Amino acid sequence: MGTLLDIRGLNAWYGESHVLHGVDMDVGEGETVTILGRNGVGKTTTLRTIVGIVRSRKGTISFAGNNMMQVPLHKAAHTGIGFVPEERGIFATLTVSENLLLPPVVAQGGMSVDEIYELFPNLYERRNSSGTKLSGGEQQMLAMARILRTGVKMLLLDEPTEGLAPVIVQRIGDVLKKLKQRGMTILLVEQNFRFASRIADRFYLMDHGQMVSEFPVGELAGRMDTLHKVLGV
Amino acid sequence: DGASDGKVKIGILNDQSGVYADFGGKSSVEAAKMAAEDFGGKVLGVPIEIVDADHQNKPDIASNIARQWYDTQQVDAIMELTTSSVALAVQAVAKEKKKIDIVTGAATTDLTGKACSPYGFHWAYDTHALAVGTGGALVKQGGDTWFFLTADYAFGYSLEQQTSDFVKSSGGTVVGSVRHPLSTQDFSSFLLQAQSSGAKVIGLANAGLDTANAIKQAAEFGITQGGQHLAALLFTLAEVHGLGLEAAQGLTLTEGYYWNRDDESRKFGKRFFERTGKMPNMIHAGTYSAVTQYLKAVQKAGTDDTEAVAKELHSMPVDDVFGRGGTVGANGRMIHDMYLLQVKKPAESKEPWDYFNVLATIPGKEAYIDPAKSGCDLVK
Amino acid sequence: MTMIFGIPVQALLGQLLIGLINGSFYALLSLGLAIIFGLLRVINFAHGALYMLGAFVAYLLLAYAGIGYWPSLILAPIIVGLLGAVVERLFLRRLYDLDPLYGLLFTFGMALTIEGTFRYLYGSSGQPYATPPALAGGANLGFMFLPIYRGWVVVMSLIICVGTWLLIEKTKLGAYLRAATENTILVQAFGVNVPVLLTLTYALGAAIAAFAGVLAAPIYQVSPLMGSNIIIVVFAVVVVGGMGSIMGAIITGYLLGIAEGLTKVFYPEASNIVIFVIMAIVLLIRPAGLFGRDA
Amino acid sequence: MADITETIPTEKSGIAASVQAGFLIVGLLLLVLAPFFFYPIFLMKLLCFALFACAFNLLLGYTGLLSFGHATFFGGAAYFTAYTVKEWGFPPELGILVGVAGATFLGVVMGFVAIRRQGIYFAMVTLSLSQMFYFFCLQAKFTEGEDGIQSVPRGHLFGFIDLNSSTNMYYFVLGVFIIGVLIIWRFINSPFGMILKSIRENESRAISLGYSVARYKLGAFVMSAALAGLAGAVKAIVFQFATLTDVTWQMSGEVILMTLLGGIGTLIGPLFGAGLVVTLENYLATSEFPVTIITGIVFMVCVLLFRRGIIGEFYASWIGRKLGFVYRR
Amino acid sequence: MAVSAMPTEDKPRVVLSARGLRRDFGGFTAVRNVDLDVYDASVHALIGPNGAGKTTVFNLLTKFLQPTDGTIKLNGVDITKTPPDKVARMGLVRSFQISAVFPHLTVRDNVRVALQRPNNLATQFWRPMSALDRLNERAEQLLASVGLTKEQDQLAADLSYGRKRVLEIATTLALDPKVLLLDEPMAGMGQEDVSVVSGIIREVARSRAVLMVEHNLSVVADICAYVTVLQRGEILAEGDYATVSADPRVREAYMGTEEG
Ligand SMILES: Nc1ncnc2c1ncn2[C@@H]1O[C@H](COP(=O)(O)OP(=O)(O)OP(=O)(O)O)[C@@H](O)[C@H]1O
Ligand SMILES: Nc1ncnc2c1ncn2[C@@H]1O[C@H](COP(=O)(O)OP(=O)(O)OP(=O)(O)O)[C@@H](O)[C@H]1O
Ligand SMILES: [Mg+2]
Ligand SMILES: [Mg+2]
Repeated sequence: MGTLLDIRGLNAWYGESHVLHGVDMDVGEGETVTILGRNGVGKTTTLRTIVGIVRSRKGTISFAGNNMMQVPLHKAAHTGIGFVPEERGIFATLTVSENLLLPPVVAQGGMSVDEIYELFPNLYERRNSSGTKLSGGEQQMLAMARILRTGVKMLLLDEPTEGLAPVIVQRIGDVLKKLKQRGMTILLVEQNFRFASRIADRFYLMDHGQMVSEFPVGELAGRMDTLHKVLGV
Repeated sequence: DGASDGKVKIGILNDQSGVYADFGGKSSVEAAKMAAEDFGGKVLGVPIEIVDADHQNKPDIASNIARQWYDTQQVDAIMELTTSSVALAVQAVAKEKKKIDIVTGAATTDLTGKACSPYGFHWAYDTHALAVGTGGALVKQGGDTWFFLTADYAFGYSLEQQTSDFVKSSGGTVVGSVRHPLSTQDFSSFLLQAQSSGAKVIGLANAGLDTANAIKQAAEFGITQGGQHLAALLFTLAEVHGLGLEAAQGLTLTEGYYWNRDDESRKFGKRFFERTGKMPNMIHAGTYSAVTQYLKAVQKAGTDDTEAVAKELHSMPVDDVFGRGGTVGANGRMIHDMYLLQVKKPAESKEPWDYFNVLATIPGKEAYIDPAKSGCDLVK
Repeated sequence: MTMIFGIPVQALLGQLLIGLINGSFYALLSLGLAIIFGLLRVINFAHGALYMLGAFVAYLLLAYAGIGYWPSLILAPIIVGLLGAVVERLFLRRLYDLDPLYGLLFTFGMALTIEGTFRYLYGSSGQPYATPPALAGGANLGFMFLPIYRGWVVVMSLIICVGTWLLIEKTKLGAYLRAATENTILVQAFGVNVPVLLTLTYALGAAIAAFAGVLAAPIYQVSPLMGSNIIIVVFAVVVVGGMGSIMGAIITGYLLGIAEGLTKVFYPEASNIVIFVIMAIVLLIRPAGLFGRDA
Repeated sequence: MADITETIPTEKSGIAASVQAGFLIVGLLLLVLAPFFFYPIFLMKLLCFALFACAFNLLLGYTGLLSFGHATFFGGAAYFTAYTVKEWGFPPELGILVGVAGATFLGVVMGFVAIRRQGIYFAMVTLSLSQMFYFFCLQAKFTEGEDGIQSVPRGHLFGFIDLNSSTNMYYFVLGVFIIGVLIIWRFINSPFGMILKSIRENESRAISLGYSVARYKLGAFVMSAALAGLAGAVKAIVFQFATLTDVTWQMSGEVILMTLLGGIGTLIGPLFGAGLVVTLENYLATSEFPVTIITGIVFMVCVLLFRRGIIGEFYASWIGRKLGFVYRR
Repeated sequence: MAVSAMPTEDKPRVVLSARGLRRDFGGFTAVRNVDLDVYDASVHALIGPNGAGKTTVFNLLTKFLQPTDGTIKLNGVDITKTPPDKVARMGLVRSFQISAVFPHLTVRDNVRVALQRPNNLATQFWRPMSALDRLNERAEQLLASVGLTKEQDQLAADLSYGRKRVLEIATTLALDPKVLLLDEPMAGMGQEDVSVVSGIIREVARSRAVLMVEHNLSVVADICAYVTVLQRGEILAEGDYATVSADPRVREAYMGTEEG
């Protein structure tokens, strides 16, 4: 299993404010990795910096042999990264199916529309209604679904369970497990670590713009103390 | 006692970049320079200097410049003064400062009426002369029923008012009128109303782009082919040139000057053309005339002192390419002949800028208000 | 003859038709404004100047290169569109992160500059531009004499309006445009080259304005002032319609053209302010505009 | 999205405050002495426009509302003043009062309609409404159309100060200007100003705290209109006429340019902006350069490169910061 | 206020009530047939899946949106047609789902702005800023009560997310509201802040009615006396937490089969 994403010494800024202070991390091919951390430690920023939305950044990011520091935002997807933002970003003026078909296909091997509807039957039912008429959970599924069609190698998911009803959280967990079986690489940002523990292979713990520790899922139980301290749960 | 400060300085203050720039503009400055050169560049042994400024159609800028010119730049007279708000404002300043101003660019009769000044003169034309020319003379040519397309502001009203007075007094009738807003793009609604009125003459009591658009669209709606006749109340050679003969043919208008009228005017026209690339209209020629007459007055008075020069200007007859046989009334009005002109068909035009047939000459006495009745309090 | 409010029905029909022709220009211009605003969040004050530019390009092509109306109908929008693209790339692009008011102010300056330049070079009394011979003359419709060219204007504007609407509502490119309107960054993160899209949008808006300009050239004097006279009215049209929808902009354009046309019959003195009055009334009753969504 | 008002200095340290006080004193001194060095009518014009721009800035800089129709108040007041002074023989101070009252009334009417929309819509609505007013002035009888109301007597202030003397006139205008600026300063540094600021920061939160946002905006709008009217009224007395020029949309554009050049949201910026524009206009009048082109280019350059304006750039510059002027962002 | 006894088992007073509330967006009905009673001196939770219409109900109650149908009464007064700022002045004050502070004002000024109106210091454009100094004492009290004393001179923008929400509550309390509507006050908050804020809410509700939207069920269980569950714009279940959470329909639609 080779390394797909490799990040060294990543720093990032919003204007004057320095948010990431030297992030080091890597994600292997087909692996599911979760970043845990409290509010405002820089989890979202890490994902946004990888994709290239945050552009005042220093350090190295290499993804599937590309130096992502050089890649403009609109080319990032073409290297095989799919980003699902925290706020989901469903387009209100587009219908569900237009939303689904919006992102350009960047590589072979993405799911077909039929496969997607099979995976998310609710979306099929609502394909002609406008994007924002979906419930929060459906929106989250749509946000993921539309990336699956494009054939990306890796998903960056930002808090896919935030604000969702427990029943929907379960469903999303199931979908992610299925994707994992198909060999998708997933980088997940979560606060809900009970949810994360069901699907992740490995964890990073983030604090103050840095990764403070890293451990495989097996060590989770033994680390509950540290986690409690850092996460405050 | 000669020129007060070692030179005679004339300021040309007009619109050089705005809506009236074609009317006079930089070419008026050129006309003034021609006049100075024709005078030999010197008067009373001191050099003649022409300065100019673009008032941007803003009376406050004009008034500011006029004051500075009179007070600190030794300007002896200000001329041209396109657009009435500017002309009135500057004439007020000139009156206060006891300095000469000669208006060629503005149309309002107030300049020699209730706003007259002992040192203020109105040279090329005014609304009254235009109304008499187009209104009165055209009726005599058979255009005896009228419909007006009037710009909806004071200028339009007074043109319409004065013109219909002359139409009626010459035995014609006014069958209707419609008021259109200033800067209207589309005249077709109004033209349809004019068309259905059946009037023989459609009088355009508006100016500039409005008149041009109305004429152009009248051609489009086949109004002239339908036998109706267009008469523009304020329109000059420069604008006919902009419109093109195709659209403008058959239009009647009144000007105080036409370059292709006789040999003398042709000579001046050609010289002017060589310097500016266009033939002069009445504002350009009028400015030439005003500068020339002013210099003659200075010469005759032997000084550039305002009172003395104004006295000469009032009493000297005018005799140059523009104001042949002209006189100046006590109210400052220069009274000279006007011409009723008709735009030629494209086929009739023999050379560039050969645009008009002269239909009639309106004697100055008829064209202009009798100074005694002008309402100017300088006339007893 | 049947009368309505003292006006013969025949005359009324004629005036309605004329209103529709004016509305065609309003619709074309407000459509362009709405597209540019939708994606760039820029109120394009220079829209009137671009319209004027379209007419002038047609005039210049004829005067200096002998290129007539028909090629100009294609060439002028392309030239002005390219110019728009350059302006977007060099200048407007720098203003996207700022308050939209800066875009308004920048394009205001642009309008002054373009208009001033043409006034400087060509004066303000306008240039002649003849109706193409194929469209000269007119048809007697019984109730009025309709110049064929005016009929052509209505047809062309309808085609462009509907075509643009279809482009935006029914194509993939349109979907990108609409999505980018909502969330530019995300669309870009999906791999769409949004900067190019923005350039194209401005160019498209400019091209439509120029097209309207060429259409206008044989009717109105080709004058540097023709743009600034119309742009304020078009702004009012846009406020009445609300910039929510492309269709809204189009329909409002035609409707207000007709409203203005009718005012010219019943109360001509008010015809220049009728649109502003309608605007004020609409604002009082429906602040978001007829077709607008609340922000 | 960065707010148009982002460049407002929020705090000043001790040095900055005293530097500002220093500037103020020097500036005042200069203004008092100016007529001995410059042409008075030019200075008066400058002060009128500076007050106009300050009034405009009160709205744009402190509530974030860009009005594209402020010429209505400036030019409208000029008409009212000119008319009452000329036709009804009002003394200048009373005429000016009438002008201000008229502008206030126009402000209430236009504001009532316009504040229903925000941002660029607001700009477009004010533009349209002022265009309506322009047509009104064009067609109304009392404005005398394109001639304008001319030869307005300056008269005697309070019955004994002869305003025909340009020295008297100048100090009167200066006095009005200073009072106007003081009113603006008080207004923005008052409890009312605080609410305006919070509305600009977060409008729906202000509503949820029970503030009728529309009324506060209207208040600011009317205040700005009244002061713009004051400037216009005084200008009518200075130049002794009122014409259409002052109610055109180009005039509304000009005041925006002055404010932008001087520095949006700075108290004294507009004075510099007005000075620059008025000087430029005068200079261009006698030069070969066409005015509109230059104005347009200045606009574009300003928006692209000096958004903060002269004073704003100074505050934000190295020296400004050293002196303790602080910026958001 | 001299109300001594806590509401006893028999009916406490209804301060805010809605009947037959409905709201359409175009063809889509976001809220329908909602009857709601909010009682004095208690915390009432509004829960439900995403998109159930909770925020919309809030917007309707506070008049940020106009109901398509239905009536709303505040203390017996019909406010169905009242504009939002007036509703706020009548004592019904809300917070927003996305934090709502005045970012470039200091923490103290944030609270002072809220205090200005009740103290008649909002419209005086002729008085100096120092007129507001007499609000400082009350502002500091309020900030102390939520633990923001240390931060009072910072710009609100510089506060952490949780602190911003706390500030928002302090600002809201400055109006001394009778009914408080809180939209997801704990969303995205760390655990410490969650406990602080629940403490504050509990305290506040001693003398006021609180209606809150919250996904954090342990908080709901902890401090809310009544719970209303919305689903697809309609009321699915009502009652105290135990009753509601035992309802199989609620478990299916909202909580899932997993434990808490
Ligand atoms: N657009 C922005 N401009 C300025 N600062 C920002 C911006 N977005 C985030 N920040 C700040 O950067 C820091 C990191 O934010 P980030 O969104 O990465 O946190 P997070 O770990 O994802 O938190 P959460 O769990 O709340 O999503 C925070 O302090 C936040 O306030
Ligand atoms: N302005 C609007 N226009 C159209 N639909 C809307 C509007 N506001 C809300 N909706 C729709 O109404 C429904 C209810 O939305 P609401 O925000 O009230 O849900 P919620 O229960 O607060 O959800 P969440 O827990 O995600 O905040 C959603 O389907 C939403 O899409
Ligand atoms: Mg995050
Ligand atoms: Mg909600």
